[in-house]
Amino acid sequence: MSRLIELWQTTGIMQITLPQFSMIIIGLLLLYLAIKKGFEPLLLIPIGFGGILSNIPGVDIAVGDGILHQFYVMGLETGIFPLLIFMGVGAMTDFGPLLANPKTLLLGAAAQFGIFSTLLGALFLTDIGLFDFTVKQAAAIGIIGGADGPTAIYVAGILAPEILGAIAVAAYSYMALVPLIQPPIMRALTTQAEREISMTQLREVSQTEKIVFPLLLLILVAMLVPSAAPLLGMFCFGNLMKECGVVTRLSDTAQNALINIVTILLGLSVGSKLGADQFLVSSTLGILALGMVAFSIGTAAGVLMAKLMNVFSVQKINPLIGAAGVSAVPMAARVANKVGMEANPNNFLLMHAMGPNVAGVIGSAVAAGVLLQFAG
Amino acid sequence: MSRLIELWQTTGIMQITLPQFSMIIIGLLLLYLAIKKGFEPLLLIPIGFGGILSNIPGVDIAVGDGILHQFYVMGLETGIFPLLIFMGVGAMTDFGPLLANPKTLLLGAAAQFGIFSTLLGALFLTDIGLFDFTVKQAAAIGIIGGADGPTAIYVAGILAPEILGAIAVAAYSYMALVPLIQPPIMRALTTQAEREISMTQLREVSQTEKIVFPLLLLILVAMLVPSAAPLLGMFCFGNLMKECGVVTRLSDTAQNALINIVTILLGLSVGSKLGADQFLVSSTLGILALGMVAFSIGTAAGVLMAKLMNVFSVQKINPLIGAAGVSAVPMAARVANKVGMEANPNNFLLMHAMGPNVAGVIGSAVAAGVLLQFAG
Amino acid sequence: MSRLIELWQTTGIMQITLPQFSMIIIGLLLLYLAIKKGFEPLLLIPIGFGGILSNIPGVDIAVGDGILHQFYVMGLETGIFPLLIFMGVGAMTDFGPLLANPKTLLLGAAAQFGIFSTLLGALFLTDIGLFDFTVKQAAAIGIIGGADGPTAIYVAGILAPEILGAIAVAAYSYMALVPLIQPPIMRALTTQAEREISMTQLREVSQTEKIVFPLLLLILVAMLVPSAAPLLGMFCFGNLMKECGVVTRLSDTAQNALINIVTILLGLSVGSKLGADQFLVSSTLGILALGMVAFSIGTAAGVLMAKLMNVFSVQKINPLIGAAGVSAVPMAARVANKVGMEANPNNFLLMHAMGPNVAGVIGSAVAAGVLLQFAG
Amino acid sequence: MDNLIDQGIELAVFGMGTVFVFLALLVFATKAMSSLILRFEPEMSSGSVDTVTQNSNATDKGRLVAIISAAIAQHRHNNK
Amino acid sequence: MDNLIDQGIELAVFGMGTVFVFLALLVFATKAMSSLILRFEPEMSSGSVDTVTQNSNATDKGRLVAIISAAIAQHRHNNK
Amino acid sequence: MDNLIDQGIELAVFGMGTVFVFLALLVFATKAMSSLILRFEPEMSSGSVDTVTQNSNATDKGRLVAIISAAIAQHRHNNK
Ligand code: NA
Ligand code: NA
Ligand code: NA
Repeated sequence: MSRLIELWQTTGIMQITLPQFSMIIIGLLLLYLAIKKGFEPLLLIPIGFGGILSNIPGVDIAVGDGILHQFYVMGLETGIFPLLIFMGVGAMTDFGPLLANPKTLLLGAAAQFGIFSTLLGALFLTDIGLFDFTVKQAAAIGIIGGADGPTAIYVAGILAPEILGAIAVAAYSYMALVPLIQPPIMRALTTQAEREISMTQLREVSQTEKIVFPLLLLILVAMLVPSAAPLLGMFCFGNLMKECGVVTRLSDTAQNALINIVTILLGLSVGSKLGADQFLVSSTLGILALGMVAFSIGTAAGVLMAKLMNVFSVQKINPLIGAAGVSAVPMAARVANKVGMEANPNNFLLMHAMGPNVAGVIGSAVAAGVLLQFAG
Repeated sequence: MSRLIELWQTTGIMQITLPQFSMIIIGLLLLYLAIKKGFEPLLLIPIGFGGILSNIPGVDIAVGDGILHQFYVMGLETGIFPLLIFMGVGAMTDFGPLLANPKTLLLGAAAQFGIFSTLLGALFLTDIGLFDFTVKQAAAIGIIGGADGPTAIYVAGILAPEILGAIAVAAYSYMALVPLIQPPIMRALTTQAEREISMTQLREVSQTEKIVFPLLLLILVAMLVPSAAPLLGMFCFGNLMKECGVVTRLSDTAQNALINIVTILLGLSVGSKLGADQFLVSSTLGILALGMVAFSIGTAAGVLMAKLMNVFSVQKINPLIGAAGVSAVPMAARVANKVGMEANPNNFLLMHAMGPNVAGVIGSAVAAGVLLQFAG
Repeated sequence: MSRLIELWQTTGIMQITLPQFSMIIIGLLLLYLAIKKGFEPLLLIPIGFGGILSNIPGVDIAVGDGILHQFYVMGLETGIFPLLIFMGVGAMTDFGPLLANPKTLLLGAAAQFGIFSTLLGALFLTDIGLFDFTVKQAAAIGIIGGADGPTAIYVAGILAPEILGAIAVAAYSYMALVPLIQPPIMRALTTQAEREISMTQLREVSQTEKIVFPLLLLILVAMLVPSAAPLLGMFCFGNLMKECGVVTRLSDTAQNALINIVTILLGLSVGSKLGADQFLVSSTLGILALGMVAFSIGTAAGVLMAKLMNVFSVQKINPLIGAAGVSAVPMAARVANKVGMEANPNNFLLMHAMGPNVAGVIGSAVAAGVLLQFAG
Repeated sequence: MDNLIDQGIELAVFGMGTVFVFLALLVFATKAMSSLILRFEPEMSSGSVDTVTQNSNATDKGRLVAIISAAIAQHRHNNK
Repeated sequence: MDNLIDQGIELAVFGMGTVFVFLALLVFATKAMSSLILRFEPEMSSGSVDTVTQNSNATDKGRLVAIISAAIAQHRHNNK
Repeated sequence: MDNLIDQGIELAVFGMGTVFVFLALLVFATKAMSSLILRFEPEMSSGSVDTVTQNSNATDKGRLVAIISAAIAQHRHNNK
């Protein structure tokens, strides 16, 4: 009988704490959003499920010898998982629209203003005593504004692993919410006439340009921002494998089997940081709020930059595509297209928005390099 | 000349021991059974080949810095390989037949009686002095009766890695022998009339039920048997990826590239435990004998449980499908179907037997959790 | 302002050294040769790109916690990457032509003379004071003559990791240059009449022979040269998976997803050894020169062996196929075919040359085993 | 040694008990879940296949379409 | 604490500056590259697709052909 | 230093010898194996392809059939 009581005490019912229970509910909510609402399911399903596993009491899953903790040590502490995903993303990226209209790179620069203003915001909230973020944490929070999952996870894994869970959840949730967050800002900052601007069709880009571009980008990174070289190096490597056309085998694998395997393991590893004691702290609320601010400011900065460029340029660009500079590939580009078509049903902005969209990936990786160099 | 003698002494001929030679023959036999007789080739080819490699004298393959030992340390000591395979199996499992007829879950419970009676048997043989098994070893031997490879390897890797090789060989061999082991027991315990019972067609199950079921199972595991959560968690995660329909990429990879890679590495790792000094011990014979007992008792318990359920239930079930409760997916379900058609050629039991078949996977994972909790 | 100077000093422009700059140019050259000239792109693109990454100043990529160094530690220090690639190559190899004409195995033996004469050459250059190679380094350099990438990388990784970069670059470059290196040697050593020898069509080989051969080879390796068992064991395992026909899933994965993933990681790992301080040393020039010698002597030895065999044998073989004994699968076999067709346009040597071609893989793996045993 | 057998019996009883209790509870939970879902989504089962198809990832579609296109092209080529 | 804000402002100014300078330089570098390439390879863009196809790896081709052959065989079988 | 050369010569002689002995033995072993197999299974070579096909894994078949079905469906759709 005493053994029966002992048995009963090993059950989860007897051991679970309220915070763990709440986190399981949050995990289920993430799964619901991913499955029923289409919120970045490729990441949020592994993250949400991993989050549930991490809050099961009485068994080591996200700590000690637990499998999720092993995945975390193997791939997030080392940076291997986000870098391999970035390689795969590189192998899926088409720089064609960017090469056809290189000045849209500046839109991808402007949108990174969301990163740095959020960093400042986090430090301001600390200054007024509302939260207690270090510079490293503030930098990791700012990178949410890069709207780029692997970059955010890579930076947070190095600078502030203790808030990695909240940062990843914020980054992927807001990427999924881009169609809700961006349009009001875009409409508020543009006139009907601006939204109606139609852009000339992009020129075709040669294969040689596409092959040389990742190498050019790599050399420029090596010369100017070496601290961004791990991220952008793997990205350019993936892109070169795709564009060179002679290693189809490797490019296919980087885009499929390899990125899928790593996505599963990365998602579960991130989930291992959703333990109640780490996630259910007041700073998580601050991170979620600041992440939203970061997306909004990035969107606004992209749009305003496009308007500024139109002041100096003869060939006008539709300022809506500036919003795509935050990255959130390809969602933000689709949003730009959709808002553009509301203003002028014949205005196809999608390909034009893909330029700033991938420029935003480069921009936030450069920003990540600077943060790793000076806040790290 | 003295160097020539030295060279000659580095050859395998000069160094091989009789036990090593015997193990190489056993490895070749496993390969023969796998290739020519179709004995679980996906596992027994890597295991058998790994077993041969492990018994080559004069070179470190399964020990020290040898590659098979590295695979073993990487994937079996950590539990990563069996858990990833379990995730892939989850992504291949269809809970539809089980959801259409949930009470067949009880058949999957009954068949686990094979596990616990074998555990007792191993301790009894120790008590009478025939063998010398610890409680941990007895538990690991019992789990052979779960008829589920990754579960057996996971449990043995934690509780009794020194007998992992024998346990894995027994588990996969008897799974392959299910068409020989089960039918006599099934016929002995049922009447012709019982074997002729035909069952009504299963209702169709909605996608929502299939999505919610792995989550329901996970929550129940978390609340009642948290020690089974690593196994069943990964299993449910794989199943959720498959059923949710929004991460086809990940589900495909979990079912193909990932599970295949891990199967190769796991098989070779298990083979690394077939070194002559570990495998050619008397306890191996005990393990093989007890494994056979475990399968037989599990089969009998499943059939008898079905008969017991028919006493209390109006809607009769064919007791043959109880035998499928041992797992050995999908072999045991096919055997139930085949024996059923012998009795009544129009009696299609396959889909009905799939319910207890996957229930047996859940049942033995729960049993594994209890053993890890109390014998670990 | 002082911070601006500090920022400027973190740029690559300020930190790069001339050797690093040169290595980046060499990396770009390797990429150019791989992409535009078709030089073994599957390996030289990852190696060349990895080489560029390794010479970016001011950031740890190929050292410390850098990702390429982690890949190196994970896969090259352990030998796991080359062995997994060898398994995949085994799963792609067809021993049919060899089984139809087993005496061509001797051509694969003769061509390994390139390995051992180069070893001697390296020690001679040390003896006369031109270079300073140890026996281990000489052995690793010799293995370039095996014309087999994974074997060379595996041996160099164990015996002389400090020159692994140069060895890998030499091995893959000369494999790509086989169509330029071999034909003059082949023509110089054969008469027109010899080159015109046409060979009878090969008999069909049964599936059973193809299944038994890898096991026979494994047993012979185990008995005679156990130190070659890790290499040839993994190779035979891959081949058995392919030929047995019952594990198509595993064989497909070994030939595709798995070998592609490992190729990417292995290439980047090798690239991590192209750091300027390791690569831009005088011994690299010696290694490149000796590697060329190794290929040439191996080619000559193969051709001469074929001529010798014709002295004793009634059924003449075309001595051109002896050149395929160096391996460089399947390039050397194609070269033999091409040179043969120049002499006699109706003379199809391709399938006949595949026998010595794969024999060369076995031969250099055996040679590797001897070197690891006695120089290791 | 009897201690060993005692330990084994205890393990067997608790283990088998846990397995049965767990799966019996799962029977009830599953039945409850199914009846809840079928009450609120009676039409679900028929539409399920379409949902999956529509949700299938864009990249997967791209790959499939590429294979299919190649298959068709090859097919036409062969049938010329 | 003001120190924290100062540090943040410095980081923000340098960071945003670096991002802008980098991407502005990339604009120029990209334009220069494109004009160089288009000068020396004016016909490239049209031929690019073929190049890729020709270069596609033999093994990949083999696999594709196998799938296609199977598809066609199955197709014929089904249409009998 | 001559010691180095001596070591090298020894390594070369033993190495090359081992390679030759090994592959020569493999020639004999292979011939013996083939003649044994061909004596006991003279009809094997013709049937080999079928065996492989039959043995191909059920899951692989399932995947292939899925791809094929999709290809055919798409094909019909396109030909409408
Ligand atoms: Na971005
Ligand atoms: Na079971
Ligand atoms: Na060779």
